[in-house]
Amino acid sequence: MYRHYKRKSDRFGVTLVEIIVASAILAFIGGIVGHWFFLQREYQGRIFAISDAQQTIRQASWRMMQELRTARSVLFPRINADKSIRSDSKVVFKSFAGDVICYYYLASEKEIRRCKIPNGPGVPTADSEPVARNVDQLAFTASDEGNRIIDIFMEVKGTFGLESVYLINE
Amino acid sequence: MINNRQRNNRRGIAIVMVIGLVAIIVPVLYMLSQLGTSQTKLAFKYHENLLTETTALSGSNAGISRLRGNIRGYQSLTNQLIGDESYSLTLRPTGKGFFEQDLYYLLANSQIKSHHYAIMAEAEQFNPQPSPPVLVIARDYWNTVEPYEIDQVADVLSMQNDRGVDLLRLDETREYEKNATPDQYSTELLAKSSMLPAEIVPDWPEIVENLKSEKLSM
Amino acid sequence: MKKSGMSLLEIVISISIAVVIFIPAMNMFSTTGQAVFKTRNFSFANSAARRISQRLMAMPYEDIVEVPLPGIALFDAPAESFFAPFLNTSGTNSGAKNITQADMPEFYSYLVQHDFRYSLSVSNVSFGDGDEIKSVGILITWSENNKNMMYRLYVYVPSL
Amino acid sequence: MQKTEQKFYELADSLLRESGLLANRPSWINLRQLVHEFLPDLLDTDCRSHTYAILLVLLRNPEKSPERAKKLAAIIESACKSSPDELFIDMLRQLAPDDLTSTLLPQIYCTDSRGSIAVYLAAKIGLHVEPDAFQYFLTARTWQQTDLINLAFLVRPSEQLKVSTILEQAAANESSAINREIFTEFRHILFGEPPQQPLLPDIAIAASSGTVITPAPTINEDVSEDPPEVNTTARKGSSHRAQAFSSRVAPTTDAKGKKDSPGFSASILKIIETNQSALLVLFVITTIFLVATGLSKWFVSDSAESVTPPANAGKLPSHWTDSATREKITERYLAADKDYRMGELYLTRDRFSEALILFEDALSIRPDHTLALYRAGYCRLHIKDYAGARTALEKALKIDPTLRYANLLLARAAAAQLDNKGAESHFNRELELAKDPVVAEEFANFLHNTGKEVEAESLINKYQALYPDRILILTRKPDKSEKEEQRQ
Repeated sequence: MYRHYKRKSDRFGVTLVEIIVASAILAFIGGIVGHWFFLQREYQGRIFAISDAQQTIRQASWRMMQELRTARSVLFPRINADKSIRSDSKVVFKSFAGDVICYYYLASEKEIRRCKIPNGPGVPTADSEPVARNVDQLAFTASDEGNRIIDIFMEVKGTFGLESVYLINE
Repeated sequence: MINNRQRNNRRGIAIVMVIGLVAIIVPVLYMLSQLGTSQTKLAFKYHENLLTETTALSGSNAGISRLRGNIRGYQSLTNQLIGDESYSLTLRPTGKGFFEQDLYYLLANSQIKSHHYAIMAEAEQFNPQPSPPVLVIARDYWNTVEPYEIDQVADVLSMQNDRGVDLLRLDETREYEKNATPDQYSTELLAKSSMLPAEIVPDWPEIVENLKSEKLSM
Repeated sequence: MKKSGMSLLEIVISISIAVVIFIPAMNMFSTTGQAVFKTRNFSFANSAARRISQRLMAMPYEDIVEVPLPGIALFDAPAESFFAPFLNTSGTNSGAKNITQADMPEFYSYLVQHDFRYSLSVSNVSFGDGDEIKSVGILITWSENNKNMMYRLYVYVPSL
Repeated sequence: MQKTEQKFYELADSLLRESGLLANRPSWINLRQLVHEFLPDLLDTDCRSHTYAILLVLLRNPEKSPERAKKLAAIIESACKSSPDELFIDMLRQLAPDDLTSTLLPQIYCTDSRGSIAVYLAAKIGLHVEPDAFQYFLTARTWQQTDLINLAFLVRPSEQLKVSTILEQAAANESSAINREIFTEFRHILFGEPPQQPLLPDIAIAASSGTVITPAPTINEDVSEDPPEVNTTARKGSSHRAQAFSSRVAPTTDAKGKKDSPGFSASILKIIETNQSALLVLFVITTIFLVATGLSKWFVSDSAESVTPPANAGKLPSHWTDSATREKITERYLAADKDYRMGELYLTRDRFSEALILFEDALSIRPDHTLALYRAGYCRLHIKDYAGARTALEKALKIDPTLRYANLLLARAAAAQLDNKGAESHFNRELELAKDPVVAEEFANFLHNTGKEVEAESLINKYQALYPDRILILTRKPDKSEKEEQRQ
């Protein structure tokens, strides 16, 4: 006879109070975690920025270094008349194949771009894609009389990149 | 005494905490840790890239030093060391020059994990004096990050072909320089000024001047 | 009758679990932060060493001499060292900039903060008649979380 | 009409104060007459309390009539929504067990407060149910501890063991963990030390905050018996209070309405009280979070603002950590390294004897310099000091068993000493470290020259398949003179 009264649906019910308690706790934890996240985002943002900056510096440096490495002569910048070093936001050199290559900093776009000027007939062509983006500062420095050393100094969001390339070809 | 409702509440809280931990914190921390690891990996890869290059360059210098010491003939040296890194060196004779000097392909290669760097150059070793050092002229260095085996004839041929494309273009530019008078040469280059990016234009005359002063004449 | 609520043991266990989970988790985060900052220093040391290695190729052979530890600081470096003068956008020597507080404050503070220095360990072998070869160990040292770090790069430089 | 009603309540009160079975009490006849003559359907909707309502039903409807059962059920269901008073409980005791099983027991299945109060009432009036009924009760809804204790009163003391056995079996066949748990808990309650009297459910306390209901001092175990002799003064007091309560509460019969206003803060307090420990844990976790936030801020901060150099700036530390290999670097380490590199410089010119001196120098500073050991072995091999070479190389391999080419040099040394077996094992070990085609080719040539053509052939084929781009060939052993010519 008792079987008659059995109501299965009641067995796993959740009461309003339980829901309120659960959501209060969830909100509490959520609030704490949210607060924590908010604080961490600042650092996370910095970390991401540094991380991106490093990647930008590495890629741009490697790209420029590889072409400069086998280049034959740096045309610009060259040391000053009084033999002091000279820096500029662009570098122009004669490549392995004898053409004139230029890497230059486009301050308005914060980009490094590359341009190839044929040593002979033909028109200069600029690469469609920049070598690097979000570059805050770029300086190429000539420091030797033989025009075979070029220093690269780059700043991306507070991260600094330093490179030098020695031209192995005459 | 723990009644059922309390037990359910506690179970609920426990579940909420576990879900909170697993669903929010763990993935975020995992992501962050990945960021750290990936950054370190990238930095290491770049470091290895640069290290292979420096090591290959040192290997090439060691090769020149060998030629100056008049250690001649077909050489294939693996596991030469600089610091903790190793390089391979191959001197491949290619014949005799005008002045009876020996001609070589000087090949140096370094490999760290998956990073390769090979430097190839032409080297001329002049006839040995009674004793070393011998005059050595190395030129037309060419580099590649392709995983060539510098002690394999086939790979060296491939490297030569790759380099040949650039050398052909070099011949063209050299021809052009040689055949033009200095004034012609500078005028033609200055004419390109209007087609250059604005950033280069102000310094273009200086650059052309430098080009002109280094123009090949013969 | 049992007492309502959790027992002390349960509380202790739950707190320990919380601590066990959160402390390493927090460490994980700070490790990540540290890893990125460490990586930045590592990359910088790497490029500083490369800068020196490349300049060694162009400088007079006899000028390549030992620089003993603790080495020369990259900031406020003496003239004619690898890092001074650093930039010069003017046409004369007077416009040269060094890595000093006045000339390059941000870069300077980064280098000072970690006390970046360089040393050179030079091994020289002479085979006679000016035929020499040097193996140069470029040592970049810096301080990171009170730890002394070192980056080493070796390069062969032959005499010409 | 009002007068008649008043008369009814007065007569009813005196009836309730009398003792004996309801129908045998002196006022019963008068009251019944009054109801039948003057109150045919009055008070059906606005009876002062559930006690009077039940009395009314009993007076009007004959025993075992379906109408009586239906009306009783409605009254009891309504009564279970509020806190029961003693008078009402006494009234229930007057009902036949049949009436109760069909009216009160079904309420036990209700998930809300009705279920709890129904159990309490059933326990209070000493109702007993069959042993096999409990498993259905227990699985029908979630049970509070208080309800379970009250439910235990519904088990006849003589049938406790039987109920326990039934529940044990039911638990064994039960798939739900919650149900199994509840069965076990109920069995524990049955055999534990039960309280002397049924416990008023929690819900009733919350709902009727402030009202005290005096429980009966003793419990009558048998329903069919006459109501027990009770202290009349106590009864009076309780009935008065109950009356006061019911008159105050009666107009708002809606249970929810009652709960809302005064009960809300109380229920919050209750939640906090009951979850005290969980909240404590939360508090601790929060603290850890906040502390950790501070810590991580400190860890991560790389304040670019500070221009102060580290305390140890410019001083010579005892050691450095290699940023790439994590090795500990001391000045001693660097001194050994310098000698070792000088040795390498001599090797660029194949000057093995001079190089060896430098490698030995390095080893005198740092005897565990693996590469110096390897190089010392290499030099000794070239100056034909095979025994010395083997010692150095074996030492290097002992420090770093994965060192490449050391086994190859050992193989060469063994081959030079005509120890073909030793050479083979070293070649094999080298190939285990890395499947180097150059080593394989050398090994194959060694096998070929020592007369093991078949092995040489199979080795070369194996490596040729591994490295299809390379050309691996078996050559005749080169003459001494040829080798010398290469060196020149």
